Order: sequence, then C-alpha cells, then structure tokens
Amino acid sequence: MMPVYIPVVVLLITGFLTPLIGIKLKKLRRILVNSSLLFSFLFFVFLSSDVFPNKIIVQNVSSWLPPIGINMVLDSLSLIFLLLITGIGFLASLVVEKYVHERKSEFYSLFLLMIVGMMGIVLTGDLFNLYVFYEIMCIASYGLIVFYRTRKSTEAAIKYLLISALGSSLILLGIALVYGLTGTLNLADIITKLPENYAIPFSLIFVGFVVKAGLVPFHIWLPDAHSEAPIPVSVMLSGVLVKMGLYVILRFYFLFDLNYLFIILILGLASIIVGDLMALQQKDIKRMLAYSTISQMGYISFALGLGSVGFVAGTFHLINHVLIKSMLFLIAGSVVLKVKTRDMTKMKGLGFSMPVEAIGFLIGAFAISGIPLFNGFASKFMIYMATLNSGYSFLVFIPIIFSVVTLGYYMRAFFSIFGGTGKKREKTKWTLALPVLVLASLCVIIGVFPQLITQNLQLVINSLLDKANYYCAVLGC
Amino acid sequence: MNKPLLLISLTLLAVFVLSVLFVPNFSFFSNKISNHYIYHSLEETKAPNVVGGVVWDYRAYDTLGEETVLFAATLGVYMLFKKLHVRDKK
Amino acid sequence: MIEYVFGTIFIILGAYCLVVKKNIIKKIMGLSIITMGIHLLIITMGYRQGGIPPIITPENLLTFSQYSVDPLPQALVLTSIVIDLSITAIALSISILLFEQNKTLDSSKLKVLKG
Amino acid sequence: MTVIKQTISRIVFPFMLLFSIYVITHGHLTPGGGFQGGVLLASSVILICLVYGLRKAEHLIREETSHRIEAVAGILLAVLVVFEFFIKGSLMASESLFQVWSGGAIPVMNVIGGIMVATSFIIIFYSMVKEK
Repeated sequence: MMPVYIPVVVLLITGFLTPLIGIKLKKLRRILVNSSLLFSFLFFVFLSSDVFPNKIIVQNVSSWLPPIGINMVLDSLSLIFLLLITGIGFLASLVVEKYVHERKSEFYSLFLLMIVGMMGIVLTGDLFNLYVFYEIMCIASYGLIVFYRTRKSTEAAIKYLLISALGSSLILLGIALVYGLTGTLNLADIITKLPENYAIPFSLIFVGFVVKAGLVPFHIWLPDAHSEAPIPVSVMLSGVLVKMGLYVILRFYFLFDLNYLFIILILGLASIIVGDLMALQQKDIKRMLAYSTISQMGYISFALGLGSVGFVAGTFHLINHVLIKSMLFLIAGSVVLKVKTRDMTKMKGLGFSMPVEAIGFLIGAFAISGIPLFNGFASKFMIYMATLNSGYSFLVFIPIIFSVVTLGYYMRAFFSIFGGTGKKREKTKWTLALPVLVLASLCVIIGVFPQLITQNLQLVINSLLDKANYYCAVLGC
Repeated sequence: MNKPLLLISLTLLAVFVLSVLFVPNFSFFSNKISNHYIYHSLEETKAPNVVGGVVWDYRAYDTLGEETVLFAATLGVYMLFKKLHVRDKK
Repeated sequence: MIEYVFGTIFIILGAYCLVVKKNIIKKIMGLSIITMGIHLLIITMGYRQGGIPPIITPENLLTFSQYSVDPLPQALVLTSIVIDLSITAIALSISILLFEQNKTLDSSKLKVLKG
Repeated sequence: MTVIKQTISRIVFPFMLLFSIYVITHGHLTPGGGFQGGVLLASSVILICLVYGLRKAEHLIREETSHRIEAVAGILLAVLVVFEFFIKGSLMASESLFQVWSGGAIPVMNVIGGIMVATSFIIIFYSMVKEK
C-alpha cells in the first residue's frame, strides 16, 4: 500500500519551492505547480479502487502508533473530498496565469498551501492536528483574498479575518475542553473515552465550523470574500473551502453521535431563504454567485439535517454543487476578463463571441436550479423525496419554491450577459475554455446517469454509520 | 452593529464559556496519553525536555503544520507590502 | 477551580472587546486576549499540586514521573501561540493597508462593500 | 537615536545572539527550543533595526535573503518530519543522555525551526516598517 502522505508532502514541498524559483524560470514554475496538483489528483484516483466503498487506510506519520502519535485516516468520505479538492485545484491552477500578472510566485505558493491545508483537514485522524491544518487553510486564504490590494478586497479580508478568527478560537476552546474531558486527542480514541455529558465542547466546535461553512447567522463575510478574491481563489473558496466546515460537522456526527441535526436543518432553511432573496438583488455577477453559494450550502445542510434519510441526498448535492459552482465562477471570470466590468447590467450580447461560456452558463443555471437531465435535478429530487419521507414533510415547499427563484435569477443573468446582440469580440483562449468544458461534461454525464454516483454513495454512507469500522481500523478491535 | 444582536451574541458566548465551570472535573492522570509521554519519553526520544520531545517527535507533524502556518503568514505579509506604491497611485 | 475562572474572564473580556469596540486594532487586541484566555485554560488543565516542570535532569530522574505536570497541554499551547501570532501578524498588516487606503481605522466608517 | 541607546544596543547585541544560539541548541535539554530561540535571534536583529535604522540592519540580513532561507528551511523540515522514521537512529547518535550531542533528530529540527521562526519574524518586521 502506498503511503497516503505523499501527495501532502509533494504539494507542501512545491509550495516551499515556488518562492525560490526566480523570474527567469516562469514556465518551470507553472509546470511544477500544475503537475504536482495533477499528480496528487491521479494518486487519489488510483487509490480509489482500493478504498471504495468501505475500506479504510490508516497511515502513521512517524513511527508512533495512533493514540501516542498522529495518524492519517483515509476512508471513502475523505476520498470523495480529496478527489474534489485536488481536481478542482488542478483546474483552477490552469487559469491562474490569466488573472495574476504580478507576484506570481507568492500567489502560487499560498494557493498550494491552501490546498495542503484542506487536504490535511480531510486526511487527519487527530483533533489538534485538524485545528492546525484548518489554520493553514484560513491564513493562506486571508493572504489570497487581499491579493489585488484594492480598497474593497482589504475590507473584505479584514471582515473575513475577524469573524473567521473568532470561529477558530471557539474551535480551539472546544478542543481544549475535549482534551480535558477525555485525556486524548485521537479521534478514534475519543469515541470510547467520552464521559456522560459532552455536549458543551462539541457545541463550541460546531459553532466554529458553522462560521466557516457560511450558514446564515454567520454568512456576512462570505459574499465579500468570495467576490473580491482573484478568480482561481474564488473557485477554490466557493467550490471547496466552504464545504470543509460541513465535512468536519458530518465526520463528527458520524463519530460522536451529536444531536445537532435539528440546528443544521433550521440554519439550512434560513440560508436557503436569505441566500436566494439576497442573490435576487445583486447586479455584480460574482456577488450573485456568492449569495447563490450561501443558498446551496443551505440546501446541503437542510438535507443533512433531515437525518439518515437525507445523508445520501446531501452528500450528492455537495458533490454536484462543487462541480457547478466552480464552473460558474470560471465562466464569470472569463466574462469579466473580456468586458472589464462585473456589473451585469452593463454587459450584453456576449453569446456569439463566447459560445463555450454561454452553453456552460446555461448548463450550470439549469443544473443548479434542478431542471431534469442535469446533475442538480438528481440531487434536488432526492432532497425533496427525503423531506417527504422524514418527519418534516410540511417543509418540502420551501426548497421547491426557492429552486424556482434560483432559476429566475440565473436566467435573468444569462439573458443580460449573453442575450441580445453586441459587438464582435475575439474568441477566448482554450486554457480558459478547457476547465469549463470538463466540468460541463461532468455535469451532464452525472445528470444523465445519476445512479453511477448514488449507488456508491449509499454504500459509503452505510459504512460510515457504523463507527466501529473507524475505531477498529485505527486502534484495532 | 445594533444593540440586541450584540447582547444576544454576548450572552450566548458567556453561557458557553461559563459552562466550562460546570464540566465535571478534569481528572489528572487517570487514563491520559500524557502518562505515556511522562514515563517513556526519555528512552524513546532521548530528549530530557519532555515538552521538546512531544513537540518535535511525538507530534512533529503538528509542528510541521505550525511552521507552515508561520510561513504562510510571512508570505502573506511579504506579498501584501511588496511594491505597494505602484498600486497606491491609482 | 479558580484558575478556570481567570481563563473565562479573559475570554469574555476579549469577546466584549472584539464585538463592541469600533477600532480595528482594538478588535485584533480582543482576538489576542481571547486566545490568551484559552491558553491559560489549557495550561491549567495540566496543573498538579506541587508539580515540577516536565524536564528531566540527572537529579530528579527517579522521582520525575510522580511530580511532573502534564507535558501535552504545554506542547499544544506552544503550537497554538505560533498560530495566534501568525493571525495577529497578518491582521495587523491588513489593517496597515486599510489605514493607508481609507485613512481611518474605524470599522463603522468602512462602507465600500454593501448588501 | 541617541548615543546611549546606540552604545548599549551595540554591547547587548552579541550577547543576545549568543544567548539565542544557546537556547536553540539546548532545546532538548533545558526549557526553550526552536521557537523561543528563534524569537530571540530575530529580536536581536530587530533591535539593530530600531536603533540604527533599516539600512544598517539590512547589512546584517536582507529581506530577500531571509525569504530564501526560510523556504529552504521549510523544505528541509518537511522532509525531516515525514521521513524521520528512516533516519532516526543515525542523526546525532550518542549513547550518553543529558548531552548536547544527543537526542536523535530533535536538535536538528530545533535548529531548522529556530531559523524558520527567526527569518519569518525578520521578514514580518521589515515588511511593516518599510517605506510604503
């Protein structure tokens, strides 16, 4: 078995190496970054046949055995997230050269460190190690958001930093209390050593990660930060980084039987309503997409909050949202690059000069609002069915109505950007169009054959529901 | 920021934090992993400073993460102030 | 028990400073105070009556394991201090940039982003 | 700055440097280690920068140089931490405990960590005081 820390180490060393490569070796730097991301993506693709659906790989980082040292745990839920992180990271790194024209080596280095942080969160099997990698991710993203150094980006970054740092200190407090209660930091070891009453520390950790997930009471940083960052960073933030909070909440739910599903449900409903209503009022294309992210995060957490009937639907919608929102941000980036403004009322008639982007945007709009034959329909339909089967069936009209609202503002955006006739412009470069094509075809393929994913997801969730699997894999039975 | 929101958030935080006091006793050395560090650290890591042994040997991966955090922060600060005047004149 | 009270007082004071004060620098100070309180809490978790620092010398080699305080919280705090310091460094440099651009540090006067 | 401050800092500077090196290299024996020694090392440079000005301090170490050093140290640390398992017995091998030359990979990692901390403090300080 190949050690699973290899991709983390490769990306970390590449991140340290890029500031060393001087100005004269521009091409080498780009190739190095792209190929290291592609390598880690392919590594996990090859690993997936070993892991799916219910194998667990445990890797000790040094020679120390789990409760003493730190270990990495790779199960199928982590593998899904790792594939998404490295895949979207690779596609986003392809377009960096178009948006970043100065201080490239620092940009690349922080970008890689952010990805390393996310991978570390997903891979780790240790509570404090999770906090450390969470901070790597956060600090790299603070630096990346303020990259353009405009007034708006500085303000967005300080807002994001203050709120997010408050969340991290709550997480640290929670971790400290967990250590005080159990005397250990290993996730598998905590399961058996938890005392009777352990709600307080985990509620602190829960609040901290809800801040990062951008659910409604803590959402005010999200549209600013996601819209002011450079496009590749926006893709990573809106596509993958906000899901890290939900990943940790989901993982802790499976491991420690925490009863906060009802809170997630309420927060999810509030996020659906607030996100969609705010997105209706936006003229700025990136802000509209960011508010749409809030609303879709609401859908995912609503489905997860339904309990065991909704886990498959929620996870499936999470995967779909990563694909769709990354594609939409890439399209928004290439549109903004062409017309030099982010105001949608000032764009028109781009449809003929940017056919790939127009079709991609249409696919994304249909998919995210749940039109049949696209991937969003499959997952949203599953969410509706799960709502009807759960105890909250009277709530089913809220997701359906707000799907229509979503379709409304996306179609308005489509017609105002691509509709009508405008002056002829030159075609976009293939490097900008290639990631969009890849993601669009994935959306359609998953939309036509959803059972490819859902059957496997059902097996994955079933194996996760039995936490004895995790415990036995790490500490032995 | 308006007053009611502030009051609600502060009371929530105070409740959370004061609940620390009602968490049952943090029992010392009943079943902790740090027992292992205290008893076996010298023979396993060869370092008399047990904290140093824990930081650089048992939890070295954490420390690597910590140094990476520091590197990321440094890089962020360095990037933020590199040739600031070029942007500022716009 | 009294040690925990001091930690919690620090955390509440820091949270008050973070939420109420308008000045960005004061907000960052509040953030640091919160983290200091948490560190105090973690350190006191490893306390033991009549404990000695977790450093082995040839003199206390035999009695060390009976008297030593818990080394793991100290290691965690050491890591956590560096992380807190990195956050403070990047927050302060962003606020320097903020002051250069807006000529103010009052958070209620920052209104570039809306809605 | 006045003559008093300049003279005192000129006298204190080598001792700070020496003490920081002591703290780093005795990290596995006494309280302290890479982080604490690194902060001391950085503060000795920062003292010179405060008293004599940025230009004089850049004779000691330049921002670019410390940036490069930090990146190299980071690579070394990453390799060392992850593959510590393989090299554990061979680094700083010594039978006798309580000596400077003992402790496996810990002293080496203390030195690398100390260098990283020191350089990053120097970069942060230089970046903040640099003319905007």
